[in-house]
Amino acid sequence: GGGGSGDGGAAGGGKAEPRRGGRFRALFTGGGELETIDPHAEALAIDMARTKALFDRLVDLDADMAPVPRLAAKWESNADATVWRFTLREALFHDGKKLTPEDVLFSFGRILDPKATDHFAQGMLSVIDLKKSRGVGGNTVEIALSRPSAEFPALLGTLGTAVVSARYRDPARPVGTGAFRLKSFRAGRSFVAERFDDHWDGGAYVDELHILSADADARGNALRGGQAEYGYEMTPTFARTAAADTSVRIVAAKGSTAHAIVMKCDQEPFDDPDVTLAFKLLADREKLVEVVLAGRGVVGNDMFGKGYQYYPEDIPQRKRDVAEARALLKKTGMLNRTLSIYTSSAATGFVEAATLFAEQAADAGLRIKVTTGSSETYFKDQLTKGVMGSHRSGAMSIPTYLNDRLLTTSAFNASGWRRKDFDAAFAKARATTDEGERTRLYGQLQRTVHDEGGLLMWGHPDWLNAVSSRVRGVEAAPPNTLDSARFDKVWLA
Amino acid sequence: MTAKTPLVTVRGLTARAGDALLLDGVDFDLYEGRVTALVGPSGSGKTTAALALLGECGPGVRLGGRVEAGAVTVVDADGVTPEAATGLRGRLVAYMPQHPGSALNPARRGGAVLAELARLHHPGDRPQALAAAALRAAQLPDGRDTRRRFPHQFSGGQRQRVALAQTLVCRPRVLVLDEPSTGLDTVTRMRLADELAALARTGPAVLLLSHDHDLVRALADHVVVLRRGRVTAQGSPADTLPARRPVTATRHTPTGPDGTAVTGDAAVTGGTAVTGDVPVRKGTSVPDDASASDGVPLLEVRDLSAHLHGRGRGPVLHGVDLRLPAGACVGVAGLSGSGKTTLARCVAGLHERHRGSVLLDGAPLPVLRRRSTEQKRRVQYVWQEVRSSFDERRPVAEQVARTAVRLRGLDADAARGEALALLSRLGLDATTVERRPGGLSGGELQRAALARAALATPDVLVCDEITTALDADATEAVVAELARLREQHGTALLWVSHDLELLAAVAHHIVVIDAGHVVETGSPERILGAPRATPTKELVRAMDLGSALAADAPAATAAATAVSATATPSGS
Amino acid sequence: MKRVNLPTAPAGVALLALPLGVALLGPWCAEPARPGVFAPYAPGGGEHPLGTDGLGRDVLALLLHGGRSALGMALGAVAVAYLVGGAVGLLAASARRRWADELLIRPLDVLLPLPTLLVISVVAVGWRGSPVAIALAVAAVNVPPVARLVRAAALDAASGPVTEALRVQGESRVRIQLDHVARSVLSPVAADIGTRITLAVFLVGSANFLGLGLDPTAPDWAVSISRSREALLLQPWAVLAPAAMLVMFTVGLNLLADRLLARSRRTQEAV
Amino acid sequence: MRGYALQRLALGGVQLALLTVLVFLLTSLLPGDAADVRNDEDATPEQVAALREQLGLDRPALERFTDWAGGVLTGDLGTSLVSGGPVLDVLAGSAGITLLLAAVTLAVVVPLAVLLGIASGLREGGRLDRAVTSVTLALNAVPDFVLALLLVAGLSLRLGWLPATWVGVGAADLIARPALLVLPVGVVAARMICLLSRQVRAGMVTVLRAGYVTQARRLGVPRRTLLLRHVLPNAAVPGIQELARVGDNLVGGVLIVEAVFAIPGVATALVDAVEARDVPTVQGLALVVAAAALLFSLAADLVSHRLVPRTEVLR
Ligand SMILES: Nc1ncnc2c1ncn2[C@@H]1O[C@H](COP(=O)(O)OP(=O)(O)OP(=O)(O)O)[C@@H](O)[C@H]1O
Ligand SMILES: Nc1ncnc2c1ncn2[C@@H]1O[C@H](COP(=O)(O)OP(=O)(O)OP(=O)(O)O)[C@@H](O)[C@H]1O
Ligand SMILES: [Mg+2]
Ligand SMILES: [Mg+2]
Repeated sequence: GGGGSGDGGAAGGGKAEPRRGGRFRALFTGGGELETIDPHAEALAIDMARTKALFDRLVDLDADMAPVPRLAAKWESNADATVWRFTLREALFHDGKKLTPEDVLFSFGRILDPKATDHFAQGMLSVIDLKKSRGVGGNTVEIALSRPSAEFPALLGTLGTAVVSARYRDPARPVGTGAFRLKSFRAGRSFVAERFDDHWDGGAYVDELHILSADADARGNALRGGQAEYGYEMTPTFARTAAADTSVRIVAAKGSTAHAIVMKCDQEPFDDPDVTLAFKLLADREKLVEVVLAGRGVVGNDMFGKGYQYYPEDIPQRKRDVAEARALLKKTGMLNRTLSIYTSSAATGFVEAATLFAEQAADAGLRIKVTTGSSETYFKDQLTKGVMGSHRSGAMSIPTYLNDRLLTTSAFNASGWRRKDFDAAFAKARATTDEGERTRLYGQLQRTVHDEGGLLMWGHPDWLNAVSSRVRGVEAAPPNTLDSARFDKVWLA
Repeated sequence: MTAKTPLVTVRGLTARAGDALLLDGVDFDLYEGRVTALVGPSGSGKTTAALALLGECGPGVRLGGRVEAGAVTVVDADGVTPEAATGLRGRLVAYMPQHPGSALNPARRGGAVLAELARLHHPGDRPQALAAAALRAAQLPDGRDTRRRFPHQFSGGQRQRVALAQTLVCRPRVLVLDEPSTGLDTVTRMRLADELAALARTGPAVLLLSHDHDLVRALADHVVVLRRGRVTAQGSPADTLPARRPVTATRHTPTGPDGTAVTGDAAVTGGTAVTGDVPVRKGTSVPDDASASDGVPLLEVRDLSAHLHGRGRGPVLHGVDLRLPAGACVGVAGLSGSGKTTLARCVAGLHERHRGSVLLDGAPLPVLRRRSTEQKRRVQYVWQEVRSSFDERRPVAEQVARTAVRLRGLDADAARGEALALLSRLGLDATTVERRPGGLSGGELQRAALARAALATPDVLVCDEITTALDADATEAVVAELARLREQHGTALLWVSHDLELLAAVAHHIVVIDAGHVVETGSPERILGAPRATPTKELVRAMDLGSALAADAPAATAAATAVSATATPSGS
Repeated sequence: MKRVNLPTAPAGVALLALPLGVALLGPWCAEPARPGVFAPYAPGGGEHPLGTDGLGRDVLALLLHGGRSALGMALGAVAVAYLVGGAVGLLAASARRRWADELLIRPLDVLLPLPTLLVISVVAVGWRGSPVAIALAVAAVNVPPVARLVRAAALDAASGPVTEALRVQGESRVRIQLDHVARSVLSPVAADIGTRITLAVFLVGSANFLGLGLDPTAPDWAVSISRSREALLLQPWAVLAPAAMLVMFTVGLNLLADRLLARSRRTQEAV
Repeated sequence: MRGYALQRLALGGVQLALLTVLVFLLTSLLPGDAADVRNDEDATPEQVAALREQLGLDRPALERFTDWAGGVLTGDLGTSLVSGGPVLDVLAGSAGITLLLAAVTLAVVVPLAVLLGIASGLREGGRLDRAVTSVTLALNAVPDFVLALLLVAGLSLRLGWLPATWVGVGAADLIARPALLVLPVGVVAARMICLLSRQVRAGMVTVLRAGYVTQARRLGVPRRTLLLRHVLPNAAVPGIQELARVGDNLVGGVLIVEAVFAIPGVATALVDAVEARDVPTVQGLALVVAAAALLFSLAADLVSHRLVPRTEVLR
């Protein structure tokens, strides 16, 4: 399973009783003025950590990216997965009012507001037919969809889907059901929240939660200097340094996200699957993981979502085979060609991986030039620039990944993978209500990508968080899941 | 007097620079209340000897022998004694340097420094009063204006006196003055001499270093003559100084186009002064201005006004007219700060902020930047403050020779040959001029500057105080060289000088400037014999220092236009 | 007068020679450091005396290849700044017309208060990883101060009596400029050039350190320092070796500049 | 003097105006705009376009600039494209800390550098001079980013004497824990002290050899007075001119320090704004930083003008 274990298990230490009290300071990569606590506009990890403290979702994702109940205690759909009923828990908002179906419908309405350009869940939740959706009784909401979606509950566990009170207007004065209540927030700087004692899930242990922006170096230094209790997304090098330091502990979720080199299948020479296959055979994945991820990660098999729900475990791991690659390259006339790979330092490891891969490709007589571009606009530029590029993906469910990255209509189709039959097969899988059948269908889609696609997904880095030695109750979890950056269950020994 | 113990004794003083012996066993004493003069040709070692009294010497120079001042041994056989200087400076011995320009702090107002020095050496007395007395003694008007000026806001002669005032305000027991009269007009010089004589009577020993034999005669009780670093004579002025000889010079007189002499003297018209004389060419009397077409002078200045700042602010000259026929010499005289240098610089094309015109052969002469090579050759200029006009990084001879290369098209060797010949006629040997400017004495450099200009064989040579640092022999050499120039090339001279006697000898016509106006013009005989304007009268009366001092001048009144009203301090 | 008796000149030359030599000759002494050949951040010893960096590249090989950009960009930038700024400064000082002077120097005055950091970051962000662009940006921010310095020094010389005398002597403008004015400008320039190169090295280094410069895998010294700083305690040589190179270069440069200055002052005194 | 000051001020105004044009041009040369940057992988082109329209980025550049410039004249620095709030808020949020850092740094640098410079310049070649010269020379040669790294590693992480970052530090903490200031100020100050004291020393050495100092000494002016009244005013000029350039040094040094110690100051805000293509914020911050630097150099010019009045004579 993807929800691997931390270096010391679930960072629990002994089985001591949780203690209340204390101040908990968590550090995240900051986004300056871009940071927000509007739960529907959240984009950065630090935003999500903050909104997670203030708000709850109907549904969240577990370490396998499977939906787990939160504000919705349970759910069911009609036969063709076009109408979903969610039964709400008894929960109180920070203003003391009870959670009602109206709040849920208001939240969806707010998310889908066409005037709001920064509500990223808009695309995904556009299947909701708000006019036909309604509250049923005091504690049930019925959501109508415009097309069948068997994945609908999982969609509600993604970015920008938190439930807000119908009285929520000003993002600076959040009204949520979360375990913490806002005290102060300044974008790019600090966020202070206090425990909300009436939380439906029993509430938090720590009195005060600080979520602060700091870059990787500062996070490391602050943790080691006792100026913080939690650091999100630490580097493998820090993990190595911390091994010698008793005051800091690493909590690692195994192979949580994905790193890839993409080849654009709609462009010469990668419109020939033999070429893409040759490239995939050239990569020395172990080496890439060892160097780029400093050994903190698992080897990838050219498919997204290793360990997640719907991942086809039966497809054999692809191995390096330079001879075979050479043969393929020769056959396609690619030997001694010079290609360039477009990358940037938008994410750690991009340039490094590209450089290293270029080095490995040279073993088969391929020359690959590494071109670095602007990091701020990289993800957009990559779509139009170069035939190869760097690609990474955060943690998300496999259907979401397929939907967002591999359909003809996907905005961020990094590998230029556009096939009508693939789109159709996906639509069919999504509408399939039988879980076994759906798993099989998704598995087939993944296999196609593995064999013919332009994704050279070489590794899944461990997700490394660090806590100071006093901290208990931090679970190892992939990002974007329920237990990631979740602070209502942490306590200080 | 011999009964008195000397305040300063100098015995067997030597100074060496490398192999050269700058001073060779110099002996002299200074007594309270007595003025001792150190005279000798330029480069004989006067400044070097005077500095030794303070235990100072130039770079690379070693002192030997023995110097005692008060009870302190300043120099002994091993050179300068380390603790020597501290106690005696300012209080016991005060020195006024030969080049006062660099001795003034550019960042401080004159008055502040004076008050500070007064407070320092005479804490009991009122500093302002002492400062005022020192300014007056140095012949500067004591006013807020003078005190608040920064050094760069004074004329050359004024700066000299500011430095003098700083020395005087210390009221030391030994006063060493290195060429105090250079750059002073006769009136000021006279008053200064008067003041120094009075000062010496009140106590301090004075060591006077000067080329100005008149001043020495008037002031000194005892004269030490230096020649090539040796004392060649000591005694009273009458015994030691050569007899006062008149300046022998062939006067520059205008020449006609055919080279014949033009007689008559009113080649110049003054804005205010009117002369009855008219220029006469070839024996024919021709009306002055009306005949411009007929007798175009070589150089003509018409209605020239000059100012310090843009748009006519800070006027220095007002409507000056001047005519300089070929081969003539026009002398420019006037009190210090009256605007002589400014006039000279306008003619040379260096002072660009002016109105009116300068004509050469009737054609307008633009500012220097727009002059052709030929125009540059025809008009040359010798600076008043020569030291700053030489590039301190290159040997003097090389700098002098360039003129012939650039303006006369000679090749480098020929130019160098001519330059060395000219320099040696002026008394500078080849080894001296191979040094850089810093290694030449003030007088040596002054002659080199003249050589630099003369090498162009100009038609008009503008000389701004070119003999101030020269002894009689050197002056004679200079005058002779200028005469040669005229004979061989018909060069005309515009000669700015405070030395009226010299002007009388060389100039065929004299212009007197006061506060930027021409107040009088005429032949030397007339100007010196029957001056009409008040400034002229004063200048002339003060000319012969001896008689002037005897007559004394309690009458010398507020006419002290030492700090001219034209000058407005620009910083504030 | 006594003078600073540090072993300045030889020490300066020696200090300067090492980084310069490494920068110039280094690329010929070793193959470019290949990534992934060794374990990342391996400590020094044996085959790689200075250990490896985060990409498993030999630090020594990186060092040998990283000087060219680290010093080259700075030196190039200062050279360009002096070429442009010096020319503008000399031209402005020698302008016959005041408006010509103003026209030349005022636009540069406008650039003077432009925060260096802003220019560098904009250029570095806009032309990510281009050494030429960064060097030009560093040059651009240096042009105004250089032009002003040269102009002031030249104006001092050009308005002095020496220049007047040369003009009266009929020396050509070009010769006055080159011979006298440029020579008088030389000593302030010599004084300035040492500091300016140091500043340029630091500026380029800072940009790279902040991730605004070359791409993060470049062997450049400053990039190496920035990249390996997280491993300062794991593999100190990855940071200290390039840092030492930079420091040696600047110390040597300053020693030498001080020495030259002292000498030029002495020759001026000893006439 | 007053005329000179007014002239300089007027020039400063023109400089600032042209500067904003330049900054606008520079930032518009950057690839991508705020709408491109603000959206990550998941935004649809429609969303980007909508955002662009909402931010007003679809309007012509000239119009955006004139709008902004008009606002500045009325004291309104515009609206941040990122936060949607006034640029003034961004400024207010970051300027305080930077100002404090700069002020403390200057308060440390100026007296120390002047003292060191005077002391070593007075006895050129003496033991103190040699010591100071060597130390400043060496320290001056260490890039601030290296110095910062080494100090943090040594003093904070190894020895634990001083805090290593400012993460989570508010204004109140600074007063309670002045130790926070030690490392950042030390790093910025180190090189500035070196630069400044070397200038002061050089000024001292030159002036001590000038004819007027020799003459003042000859006239018996005692050491103290000589130093204070005759030497210092002239010797200070190069130092003050150096100080005028300090504005830029300070910004550069502060940026490094802000990056290393995670200090949320102006420099960080500026770099963030550039990366986010938040043009109004970049312009506002650049304007303020440039104005500060201008004022600084104006003050330095006025002081040196006052000290050595001759400077005005040069054209
Ligand atoms: N640093 C030096 N090295 C070598 N020779 C020097 C140096 N300084 C001066 N001299 C020479 O020493 C001689 C004496 O110079 P000094 O300045 O004492 O002359 P002076 O009598 O004051 O002349 P003047 O009346 O022209 O001022 C001159 O010939 C000069 O060239
Ligand atoms: N920068 C300045 N600021 C103020 N006044 C000045 C400045 N330069 C010159 N002056 C004044 O201009 C007047 C004319 O100066 P100029 O040098 O022409 O006098 P001069 O007749 O040559 O005097 P001297 O015989 O003392 O050399 C003087 O009164 C002087 O004080
Ligand atoms: Mg002399
Ligand atoms: Mg004069």
